[in-house]
Amino acid sequence: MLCEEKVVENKLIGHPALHLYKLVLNGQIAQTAEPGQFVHVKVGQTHDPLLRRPISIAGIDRKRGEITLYYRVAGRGTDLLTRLKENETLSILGPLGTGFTIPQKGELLLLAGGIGIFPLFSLIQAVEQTKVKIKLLWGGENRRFFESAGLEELRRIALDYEVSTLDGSLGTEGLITALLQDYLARNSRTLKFACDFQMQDQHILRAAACGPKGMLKAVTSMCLQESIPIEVSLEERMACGVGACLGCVCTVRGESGNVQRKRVCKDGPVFNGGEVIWDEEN
Amino acid sequence: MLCEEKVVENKLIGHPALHLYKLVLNGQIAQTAEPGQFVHVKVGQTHDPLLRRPISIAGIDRKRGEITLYYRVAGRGTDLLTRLKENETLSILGPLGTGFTIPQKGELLLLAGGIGIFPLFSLIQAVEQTKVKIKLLWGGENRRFFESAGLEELRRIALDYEVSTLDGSLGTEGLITALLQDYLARNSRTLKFACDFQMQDQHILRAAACGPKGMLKAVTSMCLQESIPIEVSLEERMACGVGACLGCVCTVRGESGNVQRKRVCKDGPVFNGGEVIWDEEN
Amino acid sequence: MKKIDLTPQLTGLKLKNPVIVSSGTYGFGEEYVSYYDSSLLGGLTVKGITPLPRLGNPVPRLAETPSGLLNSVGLENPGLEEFLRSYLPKLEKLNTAVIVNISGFSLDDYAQMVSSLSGNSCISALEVNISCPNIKHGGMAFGTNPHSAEEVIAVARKHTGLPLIAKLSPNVTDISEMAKAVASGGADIISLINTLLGMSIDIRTQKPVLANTMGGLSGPAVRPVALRMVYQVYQAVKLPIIGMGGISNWQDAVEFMLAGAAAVSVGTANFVNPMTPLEIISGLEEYCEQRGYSSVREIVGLAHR
Amino acid sequence: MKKIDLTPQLTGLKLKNPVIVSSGTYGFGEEYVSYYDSSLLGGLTVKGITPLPRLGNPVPRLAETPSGLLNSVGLENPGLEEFLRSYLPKLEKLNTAVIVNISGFSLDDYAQMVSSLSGNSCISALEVNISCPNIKHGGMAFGTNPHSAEEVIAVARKHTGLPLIAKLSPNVTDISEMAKAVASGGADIISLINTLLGMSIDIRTQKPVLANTMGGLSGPAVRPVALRMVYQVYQAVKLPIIGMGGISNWQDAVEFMLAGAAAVSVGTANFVNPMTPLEIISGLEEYCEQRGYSSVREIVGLAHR
Ligand SMILES: Cc1cc2nc3c(=O)[nH]c(=O)nc-3n(C[C@H](O)[C@H](O)[C@H](O)COP(=O)(O)OP(=O)(O)OC[C@H]3O[C@@H](n4cnc5c(N)ncnc54)[C@H](O)[C@@H]3O)c2cc1C
Ligand SMILES: Cc1cc2nc3c(=O)[nH]c(=O)nc-3n(C[C@H](O)[C@H](O)[C@H](O)COP(=O)(O)OP(=O)(O)OC[C@H]3O[C@@H](n4cnc5c(N)ncnc54)[C@H](O)[C@@H]3O)c2cc1C
Ligand SMILES: Cc1cc2nc3c(=O)[nH]c(=O)nc-3n(C[C@H](O)[C@H](O)[C@H](O)COP(=O)(O)O)c2cc1C
Ligand SMILES: Cc1cc2nc3c(=O)[nH]c(=O)nc-3n(C[C@H](O)[C@H](O)[C@H](O)COP(=O)(O)O)c2cc1C
Ligand code: FES
Ligand code: FES
Repeated sequence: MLCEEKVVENKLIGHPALHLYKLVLNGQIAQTAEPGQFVHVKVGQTHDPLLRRPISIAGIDRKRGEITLYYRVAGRGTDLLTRLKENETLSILGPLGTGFTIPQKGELLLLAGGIGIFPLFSLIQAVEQTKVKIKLLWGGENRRFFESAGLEELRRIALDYEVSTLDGSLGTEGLITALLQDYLARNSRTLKFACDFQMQDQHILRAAACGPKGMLKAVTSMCLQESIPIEVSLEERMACGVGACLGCVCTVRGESGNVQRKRVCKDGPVFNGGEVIWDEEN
Repeated sequence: MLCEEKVVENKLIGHPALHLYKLVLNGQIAQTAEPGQFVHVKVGQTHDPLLRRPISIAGIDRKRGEITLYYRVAGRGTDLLTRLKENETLSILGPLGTGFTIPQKGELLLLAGGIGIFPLFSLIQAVEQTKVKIKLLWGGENRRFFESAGLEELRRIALDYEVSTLDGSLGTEGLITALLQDYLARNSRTLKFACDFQMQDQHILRAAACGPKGMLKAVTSMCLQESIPIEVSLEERMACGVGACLGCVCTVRGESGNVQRKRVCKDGPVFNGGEVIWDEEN
Repeated sequence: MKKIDLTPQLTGLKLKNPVIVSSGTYGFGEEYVSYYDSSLLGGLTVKGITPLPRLGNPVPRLAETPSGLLNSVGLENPGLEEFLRSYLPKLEKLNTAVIVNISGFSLDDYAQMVSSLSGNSCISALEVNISCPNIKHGGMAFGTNPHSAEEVIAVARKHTGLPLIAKLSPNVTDISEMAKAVASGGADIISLINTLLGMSIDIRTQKPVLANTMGGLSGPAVRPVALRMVYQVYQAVKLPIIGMGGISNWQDAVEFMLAGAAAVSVGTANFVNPMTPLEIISGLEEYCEQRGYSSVREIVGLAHR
Repeated sequence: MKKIDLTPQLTGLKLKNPVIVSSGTYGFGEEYVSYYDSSLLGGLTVKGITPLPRLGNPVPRLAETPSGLLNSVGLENPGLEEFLRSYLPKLEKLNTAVIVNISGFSLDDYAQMVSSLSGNSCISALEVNISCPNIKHGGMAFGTNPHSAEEVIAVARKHTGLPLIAKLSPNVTDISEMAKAVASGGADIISLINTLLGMSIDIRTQKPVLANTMGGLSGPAVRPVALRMVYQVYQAVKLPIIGMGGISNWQDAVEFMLAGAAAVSVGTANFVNPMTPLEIISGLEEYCEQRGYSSVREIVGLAHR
């Protein structure tokens, strides 16, 4: 869908040095948006910057017709976005892509690296409506980052989470992989059990991850080793956002073992972690 | 000078369909600006549109440190300008160019075609401080145009003016050349007299004109025929605005009769009407 | 509103209107169907096909530049056979003229592809891409030398009765010479431009942004170059021209037609505003109407007067 | 702050820092003196000089395009004699390296100009423009054929001991070949790119916007093409390169140096922000400092690793 959405809110959140913004839009997108999908945003009025910018849908409020996006100012495009004022309109293409599977039973392990938390917000929102138990492991730089990027909100909804920071200023010191290792170790007996009786799918543990490529690669292999199915949300530079240009591909192993390309924008951004070939050189 | 001026006001004036705006800026420019000079305005934040846009200085208030610009939305650049809000800053190069001679004695005949009136506003402002008598002849499309482009203001300061409209909806029906012809006919005896006694320069009549090229050419030849010295303000597409690129030249006949180029941005925009070669083909 | 005749004059290629979408920017026609009815397009050019399937280049394949886009997709495509089996039947249903863009690495490649494709009634024309900058062999090499360009087109000509479009590379000293070469090779139509070879470097990593180092520049940035080449080719040869390169709105399309393009093609602009082709169609119609033309053909080449 | 050695490595041409302003975008050095002290520049290239005075092309000479500028100034200049008499003495006072850009219409023209200019101690280098797209004869014609390019440079070489810069046109199929040609002609330094040939049409008048029909495209739009050519020339020849084409800030300058430019030159960006050259100098300094380089020379060509 190509539409003009109205800006309800566009404001800096958290510490100014982190340049994180919350953007709430009112319009059509909310009606069909699903967790893990994204929108493709026209950030300027002229030919420079030329391309739209992909931003994940972090909140969906069908009743109000609102979606929430969180973005970090990364360059010229996102910088232009910050100038957008309430009641102005924004040209949006979306909702785009294939999002997360919403489990209806069992447990969902969420793995977020830095601002990789943003698309997971909408997943949390959706899963909260089900009986699925959520556990979030979230790695970030330091306490300031977490306080800026929405930790309060997770506390408010009493989500079960653990965080790690590089400098130990909050939670465990280290990377998210350390949190995950711990978690897997603590739960290995239960996991083993669930695994052996997979038919009792209320015990099934699934994982969903979003963050930098290196982290996704690591957590995927850790999860798969424990036979935990994992979905990963990938990022890639995009032009069309709809699957037409083949600019944003990732490499996957097809069912017959053959190497294939898939389009992050259309076939993803969420992929089955097991199919992704992380270190493609070709 | 390259400076960031603060926007005091930026608003549509007159009938919306004419897309005329008044822009008041506070900063350094006002201190040195002279009537007939212009500023070179950065209309966007990115590489598109690339170039600055030249806009005449229509009002100078040294006390307040304010200059006033009037602009018509002509394309993408001026359209972007309309979005500028109060208290935002605008990158300005200026004051640029060589402006009008400010007569200290005699009479000044002003000839304006359409929005060619804008640079003349600052000239009027300056000449009002002197003993010089001003007569304005102003041609435009119709009554609506005049009511939008500042006629009220001229009435308020009780300026001696005549207007012509293409459709006769205000003043004389026809072109400014008709007004000028009339004026010259009515004044030919006085003019003849002043001419014969040019040394008594309190009687000297000078003209200053701004408007479309065709009009400037016509009024220049009419004035010169009556030996009225005339200054014309030219327009040309500009890149640098400071004389460095040679993009904006006009063709003039030098004192020794040789054909030369002059730069509208630096040597002009105001030229001695007599030196301009209007139909250059080379 | 007077009815304007929108059909362009393109030797043998019949289109409803002169607005085509460009190869590589429109997939195989499926991606934009939810945005508008593709049958409104003058024609649709599919992603470049090669004899065998290709994975294309590694990512990053895209880099944004001022008013431009660098891409190094590298002709990722399912290959001729799979195209015929899986994609062509779907394309047929779109009810618009289908132009198949082909690339090869040898003369035999072109001969083979042209022959296999020619049997299909749902293909309206073949566009021979001798100008892809993103592959090591073949591709642009054919398109920067007039002799090999002529040869490729001549081989293709021998194997098809379909309208044959030669797509030229802008990365040449003399575009007129290239146009003359493909004209004598037997092309019916010339399309131009493909992308300009460019690159971008990440100053943080100190490496080229594109995994493939260089890529093809498209978008509004290249429009002045594309327009100039259309203008030159119009003077050099009698063949009809499909103009492209940075066309983003109807005004741009009019510029290209005034320069001599019989039809225009929209590429990168689809990414920014998918409705661009339709907006161009109605803009062209209105431009003609307001100026009293009864057919878009009347404005072709007017800038040469 | 550690002191970074900013002097570039340019055979025979000694500059304080690697930031030059480009020919045709800086007049004869007078226009920007009120904005900053020109002695801060690495060097200043004057508007192209021809043997005789030229009025240049009629107006309009300028057309804005997306992120680009078309110009068809057509080498308006006072001619060699007047340049030596009236302009050079003033340039000398600016206390920066003066590079004189020259254009001719025959080999003799170049020989004559090079000889007359070589006697002047205040000229730091000669830049031979074999790439101007805005004049009918000579100009770009020399710069699109490797043989005549080599010849022009060889003739110039014979008549001067000054550092000789060959300025290349981007309007060629193979920039490496041109670079090799001017290298064997005896150039000390290669500068590139001059402007890309382009055009623009006014859809209201249905005529080209520029009175001269075509013009040269410069500005950010051409940067990816310019950068690619610098990268290619760096691989093709050993000569130092002055990189230009769309450089608008220090990040762009770093890109060009990583691609292989020993120095950079700022053209169109001066029009948008006259302070650009100075901002680039301090940006380069900071980039080097933050990354632990002690000289800007260390970053030249790093993207080739
Ligand atoms: C599916 C998807 C979802 C995303 N969701 C979010 C989100 O919710 N919040 C958020 O802050 N960011 C998100 N991003 C990243 C965001 O798109 C980039 O930060 C943004 O495009 C940078 O644009 P810029 O103009 O500010 O930076 P520039 O560096 O000026 O961008 C230059 C070019 O690089 C591209 N680019 C740069 N970084 C990235 C990147 N990481 N991914 C893709 N393209 C990039 C831009 O699109 C542009 O074409 C997402 C990216 C993808 C692919
Ligand atoms: C010395 C001078 C003083 C001027 N003073 C005023 C003024 O006080 N008020 C006002 O409304 N306009 C004035 N103009 C005209 C004004 O500069 C143009 O209308 C404006 O540049 C158009 O830009 P745009 O982006 O809106 O239009 P576009 O058509 O998008 O502009 C495209 C390009 O053409 C150039 N261009 C288009 N029209 C003109 C023109 N008439 N003159 C010069 N360049 C043009 C633009 O600068 C730009 O490079 C003046 C022009 C000059 C040269
Ligand atoms: C992502 C992308 C992929 C492309 N793939 C092809 C291709 O497969 N075959 C081809 O002939 N041209 C290809 N092109 C070139 C376009 O068809 C077109 O010639 C060029 O982009 C200029 O037009 P534009 O500026 O409107 O995009 C591709 C362009 C882009 C941007
Ligand atoms: C208005 C203008 C005039 C120019 N005149 C000359 C010239 O006289 N001689 C020359 O070698 N290059 C000339 N150039 C080319 C520039 O020196 C430079 O090579 C080109 O503009 C690319 O750099 P840029 O994108 O930074 O402007 C001119 C460029 C412009 C924009
Ligand atoms: S961005 Fe075009 S295919 Fe994904
Ligand atoms: S605009 Fe550059 S010389 Fe006048």
